[in-house]
Amino acid sequence: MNIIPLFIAIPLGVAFVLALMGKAKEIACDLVANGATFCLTVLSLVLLALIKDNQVLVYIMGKWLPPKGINLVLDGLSILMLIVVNTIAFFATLYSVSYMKRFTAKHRFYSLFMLMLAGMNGVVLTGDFFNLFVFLEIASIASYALVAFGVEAEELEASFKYMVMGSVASILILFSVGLLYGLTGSLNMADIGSIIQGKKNLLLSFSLVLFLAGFGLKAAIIPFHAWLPDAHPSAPAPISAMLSGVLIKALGVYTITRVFFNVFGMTLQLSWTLMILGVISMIGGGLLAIRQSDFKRLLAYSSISQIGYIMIGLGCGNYWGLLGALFHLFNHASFKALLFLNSGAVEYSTGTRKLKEMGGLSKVMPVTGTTSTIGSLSISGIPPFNGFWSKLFIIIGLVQAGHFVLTVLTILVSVLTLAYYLRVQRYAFFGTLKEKWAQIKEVPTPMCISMIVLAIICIGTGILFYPLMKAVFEPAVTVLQEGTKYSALILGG
Amino acid sequence: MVFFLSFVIFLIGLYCVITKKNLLKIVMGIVIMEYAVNFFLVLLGYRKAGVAPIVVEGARKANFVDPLPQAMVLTAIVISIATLAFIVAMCIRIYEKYHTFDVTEIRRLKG
Amino acid sequence: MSPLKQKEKGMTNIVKIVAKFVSPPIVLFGIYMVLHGHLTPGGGFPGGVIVASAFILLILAFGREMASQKLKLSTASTLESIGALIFLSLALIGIAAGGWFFFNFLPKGEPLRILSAGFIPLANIGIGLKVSGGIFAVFVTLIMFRITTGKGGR
Amino acid sequence: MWEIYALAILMIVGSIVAVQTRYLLSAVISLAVVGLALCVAFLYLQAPDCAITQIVVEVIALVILIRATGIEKDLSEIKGRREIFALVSVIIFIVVFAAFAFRALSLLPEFGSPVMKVAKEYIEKGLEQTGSANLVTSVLLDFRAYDTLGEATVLFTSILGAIVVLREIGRKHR
Repeated sequence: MNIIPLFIAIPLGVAFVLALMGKAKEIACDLVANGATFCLTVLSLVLLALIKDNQVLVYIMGKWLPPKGINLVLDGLSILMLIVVNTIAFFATLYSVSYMKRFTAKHRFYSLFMLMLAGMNGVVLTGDFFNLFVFLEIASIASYALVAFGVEAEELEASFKYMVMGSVASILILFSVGLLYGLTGSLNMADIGSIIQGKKNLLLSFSLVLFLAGFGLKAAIIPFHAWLPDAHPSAPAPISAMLSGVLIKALGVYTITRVFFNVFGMTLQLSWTLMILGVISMIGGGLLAIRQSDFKRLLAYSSISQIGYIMIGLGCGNYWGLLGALFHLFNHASFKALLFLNSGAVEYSTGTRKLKEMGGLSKVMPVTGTTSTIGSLSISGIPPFNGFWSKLFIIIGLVQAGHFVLTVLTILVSVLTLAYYLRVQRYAFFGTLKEKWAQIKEVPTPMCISMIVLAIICIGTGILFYPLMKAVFEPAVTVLQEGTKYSALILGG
Repeated sequence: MVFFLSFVIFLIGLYCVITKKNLLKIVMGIVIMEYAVNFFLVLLGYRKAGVAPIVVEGARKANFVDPLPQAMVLTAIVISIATLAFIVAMCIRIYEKYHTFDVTEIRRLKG
Repeated sequence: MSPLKQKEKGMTNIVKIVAKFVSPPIVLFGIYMVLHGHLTPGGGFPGGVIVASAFILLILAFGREMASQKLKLSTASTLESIGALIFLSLALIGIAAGGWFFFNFLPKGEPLRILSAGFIPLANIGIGLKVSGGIFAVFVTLIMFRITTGKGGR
Repeated sequence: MWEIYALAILMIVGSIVAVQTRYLLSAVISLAVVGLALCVAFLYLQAPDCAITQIVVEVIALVILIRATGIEKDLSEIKGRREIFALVSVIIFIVVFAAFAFRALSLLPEFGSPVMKVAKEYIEKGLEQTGSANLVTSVLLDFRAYDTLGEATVLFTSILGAIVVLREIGRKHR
């Protein structure tokens, strides 16, 4: 039981210590940060092994029973998110060992990274609305600082834009939490869920609208997406991987899922809202991505498009739709992190992000070239890779629910995705090698290792999707399908 | 009704963030929104003829106002000053790079 | 003309002397507020800010020179980290002593005395240290930053 | 409770001035007026802890903001190109939002009689269970101490962020 608070305590403690390590050698900071993220990854896998039969663990802080105190909730969905967050974080820190050598103040970088990780773990685990807000702010503020880490003009501009929109989102969320407190007199999610169950009034819809706007801004669904294509490319590559792969999901998609499914309960209007927002994001993100000439910017727009897939799956609401959405969430974290790390590797070696200036890079950078091909094929949904299965599940879900127009659109956008990733491959990695890139070398070993392992994850989850589905995703889907039974489960035990 | 007045302050802040072109004005809009939310939360906890939730010698039980929103507001105030300090640092750095606070001139990124 | 834009030397003698006399009581008041957080309004956060504001007053009066020589940024951020670690370790001791994160492991004591309320006074001290260090650090960072190429700054 | 209404109206006026004035320094000063009115309102609403924190934070915020406005020599606001269409659509959006909010907020429990589902227990048993006479502190540092850890971390994060953003050299090689 006492493992659960360690997910917050370890990164926080490490962050506070790392901030003091200004005079220590760089290698010491590397070791401490990598050790911490490795521990967290192992711990999240241990938790997966410990919990059987859709068990829900409730950890009460300071021995105060909810709703008096704050509780942490560990169910299938939280474990899934913990595994995603901490695994990607480990590969990002491993990658940073070499990549961040070009920046100053590495210990502060790791410290901010750990704070962001602590914030995300806190958001994923908490069962209390105000606590959700507080940890959301930790993760967001750390990410604003990390986007601006290079302190170049463009990075600052992107970070400022991100920060303004992020702050507005946080304030909207806080206002909505206040509304719920005024209505129910409680802050605990399960308690609020049990009080408002079955009720319908304008105040609840108002609070839902505020939550949707706030979390939608964090998740960059399309009417709220303006910050993402600037912020994600501007950050250092490991941070781009974290932001696109994990942060928008932990802060946006997970929170929307938790609040809508488990606290308010899904209704027909809500599921249509999610699906419409999803379709707009999916198509809009795809169409914007195909016109980009900057490698990282293209990846950022493609993130918006893929988040659209997840929202459609969630809105669809039946077993296959939810399974597909959660599987796609996991897969997108793996291949988008991989692709951003690839783009970072290309930038590390060549110093450019323009697709037209590259060409034939897989001859001089074989590891980067191969892994990026695997990532591109996965994200476009080519059969043996993991992206295929999750898109297939979403499509099965849509067909079962009878949304044929949406099915066709989903398949078309999948083709569009293939098109722009083929374009990336053709411009950057295949074709003739330009003369000025003849001398460059493959990136250092730690960067290679993290890219290779992520590529193996992409293939592995594609082949072994069935056991994974049973072990990891089915408990999570059960949590969502049970919906507002969440309250009874938590307050009961 | 007084709840709505606090929401009006919130909307003024939102208007400022959306329409103004000066970085510091945008920052001020965010600060105004934070004030409004804090005001709203404390209003939620007020009780008619209530007293501050501090036990003094002699009167152990009294008509206390709700302490929970006050604790929330304390946290929210700290978060707002933290955000403000960071965002001002960012503004100063942007000024150093662009020599202006005008948003319309701070546009090196496309889109 | 804002006082921050004065040259390195700071303000006039009158301000300097007044600041010198006023700042110790301010620090004292801040410490009082931190220690009585569980009995009276106030607590770790406002107390910490008040302590920090005393030093900020000194810097405003004496100028940047003072900030770079006597009141160092590194000390402030060290204090901040230590305060945060105190608070976190209180939470972790809770696991060891009572089995739960943030378990209030100390005896509650007699109400309305200064030594009561378990670990709350200790937590207040930790937060006070953290906040005073942090607010002072961010202030020093903001005023020490000079815009090298801009028309303002120096 | 006419004082609360008066203070709320003062805050509205102050924030309108802060938003609309052309001079940055006057905007900062009117923002400080709003903060001060908020502090007095906290006192009337029986929230002394919040009032103390608000006033000290207000002072620091004022110093920080004046530091930022002090850079710009000509304090006049840059005249934005008036996109009438955008302005009108923003105003329509805000009016619709306000109307929605007005109807929704009237469904809250009446001002002065909160639900206090959880708070009842804090008030009745807070002193015995935590030993702290100040119930706000008992909530902040015992019942919900985990939130306070988060709050302290937010402050830590943003200060670290400010130090990072203001460091002179970001990248080693050009």
